[in-house]
Amino acid sequence: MTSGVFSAISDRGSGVFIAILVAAALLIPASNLLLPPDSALHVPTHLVSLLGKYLCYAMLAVALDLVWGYCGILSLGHGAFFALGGYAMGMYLMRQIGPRGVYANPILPDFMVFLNWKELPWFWQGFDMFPFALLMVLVVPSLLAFVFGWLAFRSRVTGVYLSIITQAMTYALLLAFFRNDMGFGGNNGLTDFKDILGFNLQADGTRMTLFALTALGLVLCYWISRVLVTSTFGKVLIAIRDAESRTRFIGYRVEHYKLVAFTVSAAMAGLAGALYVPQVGIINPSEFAPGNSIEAVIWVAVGGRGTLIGAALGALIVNFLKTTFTTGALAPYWLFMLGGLFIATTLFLPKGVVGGARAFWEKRKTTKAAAETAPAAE
Amino acid sequence: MTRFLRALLVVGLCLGALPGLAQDAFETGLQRLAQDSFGETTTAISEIATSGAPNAALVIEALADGRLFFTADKQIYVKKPTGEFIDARTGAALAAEPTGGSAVRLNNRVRNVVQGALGNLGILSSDPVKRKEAALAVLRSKDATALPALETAIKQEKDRAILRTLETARAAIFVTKPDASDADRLAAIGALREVGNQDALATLRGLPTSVSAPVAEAAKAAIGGIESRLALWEVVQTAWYGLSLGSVLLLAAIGLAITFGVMGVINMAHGEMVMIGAYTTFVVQEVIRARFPGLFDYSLVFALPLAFLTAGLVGLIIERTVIRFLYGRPLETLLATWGVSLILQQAVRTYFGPTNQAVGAPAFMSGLIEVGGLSITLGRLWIIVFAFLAFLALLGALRYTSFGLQIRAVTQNRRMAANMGIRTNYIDALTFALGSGIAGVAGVALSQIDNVSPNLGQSYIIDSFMVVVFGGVGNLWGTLVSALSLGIANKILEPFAGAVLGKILILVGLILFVQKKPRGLFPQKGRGVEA
Amino acid sequence: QSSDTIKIGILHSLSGTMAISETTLKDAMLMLIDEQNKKGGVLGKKLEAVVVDPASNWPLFAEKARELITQQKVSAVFGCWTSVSRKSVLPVFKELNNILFYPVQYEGEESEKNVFYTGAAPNQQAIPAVDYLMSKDGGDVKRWVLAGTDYVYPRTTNKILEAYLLAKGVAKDDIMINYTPFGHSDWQTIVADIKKFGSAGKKTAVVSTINGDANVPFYKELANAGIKATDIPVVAFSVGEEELAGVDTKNLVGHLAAWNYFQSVKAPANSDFIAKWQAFTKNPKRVTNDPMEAHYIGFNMWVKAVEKAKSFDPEAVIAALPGIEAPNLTGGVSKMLPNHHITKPVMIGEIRADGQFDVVWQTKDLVPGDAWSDFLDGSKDLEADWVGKKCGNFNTKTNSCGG
Amino acid sequence: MSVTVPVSASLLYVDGVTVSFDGYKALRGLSLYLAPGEMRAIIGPNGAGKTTMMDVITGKTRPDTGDVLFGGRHDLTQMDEAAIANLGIGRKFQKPTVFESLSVTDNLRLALKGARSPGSALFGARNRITEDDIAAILTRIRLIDHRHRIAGALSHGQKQWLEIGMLLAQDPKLLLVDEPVAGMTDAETEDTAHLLRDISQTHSVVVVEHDMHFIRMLGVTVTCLHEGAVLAEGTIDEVSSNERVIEVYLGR
Amino acid sequence: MLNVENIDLHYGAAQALRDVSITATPSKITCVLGRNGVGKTSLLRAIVGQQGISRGKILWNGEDIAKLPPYRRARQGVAIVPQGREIFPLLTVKENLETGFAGLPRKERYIPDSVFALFPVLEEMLGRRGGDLSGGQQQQLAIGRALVMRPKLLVLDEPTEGIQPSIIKDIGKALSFLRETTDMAILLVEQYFEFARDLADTYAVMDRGQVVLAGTRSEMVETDVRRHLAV
Ligand SMILES: Nc1ncnc2c1ncn2[C@@H]1O[C@H](COP(=O)(O)OP(=O)(O)OP(=O)(O)O)[C@@H](O)[C@H]1O
Ligand SMILES: Nc1ncnc2c1ncn2[C@@H]1O[C@H](COP(=O)(O)OP(=O)(O)OP(=O)(O)O)[C@@H](O)[C@H]1O
Ligand SMILES: NC(N)=O
Ligand SMILES: [Mg+2]
Ligand SMILES: [Mg+2]
Repeated sequence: MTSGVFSAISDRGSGVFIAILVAAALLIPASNLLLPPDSALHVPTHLVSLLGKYLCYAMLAVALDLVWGYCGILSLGHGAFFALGGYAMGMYLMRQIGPRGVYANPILPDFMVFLNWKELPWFWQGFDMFPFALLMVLVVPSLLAFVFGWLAFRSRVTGVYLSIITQAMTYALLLAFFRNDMGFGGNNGLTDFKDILGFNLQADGTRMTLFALTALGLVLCYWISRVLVTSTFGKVLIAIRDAESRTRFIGYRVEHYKLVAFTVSAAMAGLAGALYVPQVGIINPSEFAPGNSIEAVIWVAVGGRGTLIGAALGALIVNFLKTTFTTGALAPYWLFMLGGLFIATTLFLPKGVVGGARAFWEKRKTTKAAAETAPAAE
Repeated sequence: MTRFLRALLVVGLCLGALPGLAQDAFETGLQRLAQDSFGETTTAISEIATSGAPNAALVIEALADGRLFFTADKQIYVKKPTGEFIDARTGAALAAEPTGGSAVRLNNRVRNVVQGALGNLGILSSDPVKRKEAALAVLRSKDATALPALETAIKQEKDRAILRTLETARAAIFVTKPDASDADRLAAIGALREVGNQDALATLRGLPTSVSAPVAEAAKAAIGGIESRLALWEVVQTAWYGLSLGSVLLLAAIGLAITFGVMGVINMAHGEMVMIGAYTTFVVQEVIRARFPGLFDYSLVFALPLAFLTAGLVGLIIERTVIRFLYGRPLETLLATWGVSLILQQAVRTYFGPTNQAVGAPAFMSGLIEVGGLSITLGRLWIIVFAFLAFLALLGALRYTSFGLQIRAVTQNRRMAANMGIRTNYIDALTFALGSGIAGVAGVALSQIDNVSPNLGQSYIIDSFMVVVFGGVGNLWGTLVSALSLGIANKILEPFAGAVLGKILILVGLILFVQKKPRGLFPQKGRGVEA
Repeated sequence: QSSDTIKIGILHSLSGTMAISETTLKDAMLMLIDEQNKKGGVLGKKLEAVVVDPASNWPLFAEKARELITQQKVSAVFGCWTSVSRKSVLPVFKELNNILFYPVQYEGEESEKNVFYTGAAPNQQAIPAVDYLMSKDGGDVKRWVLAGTDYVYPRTTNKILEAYLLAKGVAKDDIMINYTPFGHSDWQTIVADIKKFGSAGKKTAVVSTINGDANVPFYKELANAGIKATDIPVVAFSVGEEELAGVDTKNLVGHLAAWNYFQSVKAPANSDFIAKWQAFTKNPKRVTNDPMEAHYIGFNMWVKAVEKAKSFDPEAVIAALPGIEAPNLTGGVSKMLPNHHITKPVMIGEIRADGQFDVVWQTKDLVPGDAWSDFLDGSKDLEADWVGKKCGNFNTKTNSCGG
Repeated sequence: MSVTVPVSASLLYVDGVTVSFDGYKALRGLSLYLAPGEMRAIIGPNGAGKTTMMDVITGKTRPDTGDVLFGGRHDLTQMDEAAIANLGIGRKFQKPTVFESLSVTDNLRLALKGARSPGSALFGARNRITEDDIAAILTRIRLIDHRHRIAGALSHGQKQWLEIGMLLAQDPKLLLVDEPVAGMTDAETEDTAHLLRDISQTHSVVVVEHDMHFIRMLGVTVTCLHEGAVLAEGTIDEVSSNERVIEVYLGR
Repeated sequence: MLNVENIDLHYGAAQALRDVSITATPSKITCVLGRNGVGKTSLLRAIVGQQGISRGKILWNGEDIAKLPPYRRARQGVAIVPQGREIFPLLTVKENLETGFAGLPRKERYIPDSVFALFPVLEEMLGRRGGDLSGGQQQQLAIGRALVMRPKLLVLDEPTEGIQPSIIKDIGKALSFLRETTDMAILLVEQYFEFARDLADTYAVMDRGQVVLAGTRSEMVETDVRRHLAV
């Protein structure tokens, strides 16, 4: 068995996937910035921001697939980690506005001024520094995941019970962040950002950089996930998924494995959220909505649970269709199409797009092999 | 005209005296109504009410119902509930509706005065229903001019309940009347203390500040007494609210306890089944309104079976076309039923429109009864009763029928069940239809207290899952206990934490509770579960 | 895209939680555009509506706004309902320099170059409503319940109202503030609390900034608990004809709403509009409401501004809009102010048994919308003027323009 | 049976263990002492509590009363399943349970002795296990030709063997083997007996079976449980001629 | 009378049965022997309908039941005692037994006394959850459950697995008793050679998905059979 940091992505699927993403990270911004707008190869800015957004969702999907696809943890609250990462980034961007806010307060964000806050709450301290904010992007979601997971896995909360409490978690956070008193801008959230690290967020150059970073971020998340799942660690995760108590009886500390996977996954979701916010321009509590987390689960299912690439692909497909369907004459009927797609996927591609494709190839391979060799029955 | 004089007039009216003066006041009153000014209308009502004119009651009733009209040339006429028009002044029937008439408008201030006037006029009516209403109207308006009539009425009244209301009304008037004597006041305070409810408290608090010390003392004591009594009742009231909220949660969740709890389908379309039930109610009411208006009060009786059948049929179709391919792959049912839910929502939105639909409450479900210091709204009471009936019916069906046994056998081991001769297809379809049908029935009840809109289902789905899971998947009693305890916990927290924080606390509490009981309140036990 | 059509973006949710309110606005816009085309279009060009569905999803609003402007190349967008959706598209409109007409009453505290606010600012709805209730006609209210959904619009509105009431001499004890989550559906406790609060012997009223979905159960509970408008009137800022269509109004007669338009107002323009609307939707019972009127005004203002600028170029139209006047549906003429808000009449309506409103009070003149509330510390010195000062938040104390 | 055995002398010391489920007493003061290196056969009627006893030893079930000590000092009643497994107690379940979606090889890979922390599974030694390391076991359990198959696709008997293989891979100090030859042919049964005898040279073993031929082949002390307690103990001949054992277990 | 004629069975691409034929006659016990993984269970699955066949016929009293859904086969009198017991874990013992009523006419919906006579432990444990029983108790329950169906064809997949010796003897007696007193056809898959040999009227030995030996008990040569069972 080969294993290790590089061999994890040495298979053909990973190679193609990473190559496409790296190429996208380089070529798309280049074409946008260097080619004239009327060139056939020019990728317009709005398309790039759209793709950037999809890629963030794809990161979230990969993170979710890591815990759901390989470890059987159906998290219905992954949107919370995404949103927390987003808020951490949003707070940084908010602080960057400085005195350029409508009330021209050098310290306080606008919403605090107009709700009569006198000083910056303690939890906003430090977010004016990018490295700190970046750290928080990873630390806050993974800390929450760690504490939550530590409690839940130690108590052996599994299956739907775990799903429901993750949902309760994101729902509680939704309600909490809605409250203006929390100090995160209530339901309007954080918005009206100006720049990041001194670069104007609206400038094409910044957008392209963000896009490229997102594509590379997805590569990174994919890579990390692959390392996790192709090592024996991943086998243990699958063993846990199949027969949790059996895994304990051969000496594995199930809760530790789950905790590692869950925490890493939350950090990746947080990173996705952080990349999402500057590209979308707003972060608000609706990102905590349970429906969002369920949607993320659905991306994974559409693409193919337990395939990582499938999860990413699922996020891209579903969101691309959503974008397409919601414009024009069909706009009032797009839910029919999306709903139909979900049903069709489960019925005709039970393992999702990637799982289905794999099964197809395998079947072709084995029928060929079976045709050539003697009976399979021993 | 001073109040005293007006009071006198009422007495006169009762004695049938001073007819000439009365007709004058009536005339001026009517003229005022044509001015289309709230201030003038208010004055006019007093004038008309006290005029003693034979048409006075008719005119004021018409005004209250918005059936009194005036024209530009100051003709005032009444539209009778039967549809004919009569001249307000003479009472003569009109051949046709005068042209250019517009209704005399009301606002809340006018409505208050109208109410008082109607009370004064109706308090001596021979119809006990009218008398009761009038007595309540006087109690509300606390109009001192009604006092003489009130006294007369109290002397004559035979019906004990009405008498009580009349006496309370008199007490209320004495408490608020600026020039009442101390003796009257003290007696009144005593009477109100007896009554001891929120309204009595409000009346007592409205005591003028200028009263003498002993009266103020007595009032203070009475207020204190009522307050402590009400504080006690408040505990009961909170429990009642909790029970009521719990029964709503139970209703919403109970169908899911079948499709998810028993069958294991992560049924994201459950909420839409509830919605279908609610829309069935709406359609039934529309048909009844249009075709058989007399049956309106029975609309829910028709809606119940229809909602069960409609939602059940939709459930059946979903099961036959989608779910049946997914047994043994529970997680994928999430994806498929999510798709189903999107389609159903949008289908309803496309067909009925995106806005709320009005579903009315039948008479037996509207209103409020007071039991001690506890106010019970009838609508909620029925929902509680209904939730429990539905629960018991379902429990019985699952526990004590062979259908129930077959459902459980199929869901525990579908393959083996088939080998035992159980028609698994048939059972699956019926079970899903049953769960969906029950959800539809819940929709009928929920249409009484919530929006009937395409979003209805979405607002219950999360709560429903929480209830079922918190109770322990697959245990109906768990669903019951969990719904009620979530309802009551919510209502205990709400008063001091607020609705938002209360809900957050419930969610956090739930998360922590599951650490202690990782398989819900009533976990399924035994070797079979862990394997 | 043929050069003789001009595209107009319609950015209203057709699915999700907000579809309930916004779908109507999409239809209203389609009708207005249709009408305009029948009149020959604008500057000789036909208008073409581009409908998108942002699905009550705030980031999707931003995405769709960008798509409308860059891909569809629309000349203006009519859209949004919630403030957060507006906030999420703001950066897009600023970046791409296009126009958004926003038709819903909101909390104020904003004035952007690219946005034209045709709904009410708090001074055009909340304050007059409270004034009315304090008057003799309104019932001489002395005690106040400010009940709202827990989000920015109610929070801000209530903050403004609280400051206003205190300034009017109302005691702090006579104000009760209550917030509920979105979609709150169990109102038993709160209705009981209101009843209790109202039994202190002083006339009490409820000022409701409860949001859409939660209203129906709220009113159903009010009716169940037997609270009549004559006891404790409720004045709402988000309940119009459309919302009432979903409630049995028999028991709600006399409760109030404050708007700048009611369907029941008798004016020729209004009758005409209602007739067209019912014909357009092929539904003789279809109601109109305030945000529809706001779109009506906004759209006509845009047409006039285009004609004045002789161009569809957003920059030119933005410059042309302030000062443009357009008739509203209640007999007056509204004017676009330099702060990008408009003048509107304020009306108080009482609910009738048929689900319509009876206007019981209205301002004599049109009230100019105020972007920055005079009752909040942070904003009382701010002023918006896109004509002279070219600034949305000019501080009159420091004489400088904010960011 | 009232032999007093010094705690420290026994590898496994089960004393006075009682377990009840909803009032039903599955074990009633069961005592069992196993010397280091000993192999013990356990028989007893269906429902006597044999599997429950293994559940108690491996931490799956907490006893109501009684002591369970391992190696004279580890109190197994206070430890969880993983900790007990890591002490060196391995188990084959009565109903074969393998990781159905992993390959036969991977099932063995996970079972193989060694560090079990997430770190080791991620970057550590566990990733350097090669197929050759487990080939011997695969051959021994005759699944070498099936090594790439998904364990879920094995027949019932093949799964039994795989579980035995996993137990071998674990190389525990004490093996608890619950009905290893159920569903095996006579030849396989014989083979399994050989296998266990080999293992018992270096390991302690507790084996539960109903197959008396098999028990006889093992040739070790036999304990017969009945209604949650020890009914008889001794050589196979002693036990199988015990009247009570014949009455409740063997039949006439 | 059961006639399985030339069936093939596949799991995906892998073939588990090839050209298998076997018969089971009323009042006779037919025994199938074979090593692990040779396809015994697969054959039974095909008969009761748990697994579809890709070729051949399954004739039950002359009718081809190969396309019938499992519940129809059950209602025609085919009952199985599966390998691995497949007890309904959360139903009580009584309820487990009662699942056998599904295909019975109303008047036959009771549990025959013979079930309790054969397995007294079941009567003691009527109220317990099936899943809580010990392995051997579950095996007894599985047999009892099949008998409740009043089968005409009883298919047993290693029914002695995990059962204490005395009860194995009882099961043997019970099967002989059923053979003698009813016209039930019994198809028994067994590893336990002596048990099978003592019971079987006819037998078949399988290897690698095929029937390699078949015949009546008198024709059976132990060494031939044992050769196929050897490792
Ligand atoms: N979780 C449980 N709940 C209820 N009863 C249980 C539970 N676990 C075991 N039992 C009961 O305890 C008794 C002992 O069961 P156990 O499985 O230990 O028997 P066994 O000796 O292994 O039998 P077999 O030889 O049949 O496998 C049985 O009667 C069983 O029904
Ligand atoms: N669900 C399945 N998917 C794929 N292959 C399977 C499946 N079930 C069994 N097989 C394979 O089919 C062949 C026959 O299996 P079967 O279960 O019929 O054997 P058996 O003779 O009953 O063996 P045992 O004595 O171990 O029970 C085996 O090679 C097995 O690995
Ligand atoms: N602007 C509003 N009503 O959210
Ligand atoms: Mg056992
Ligand atoms: Mg088998």
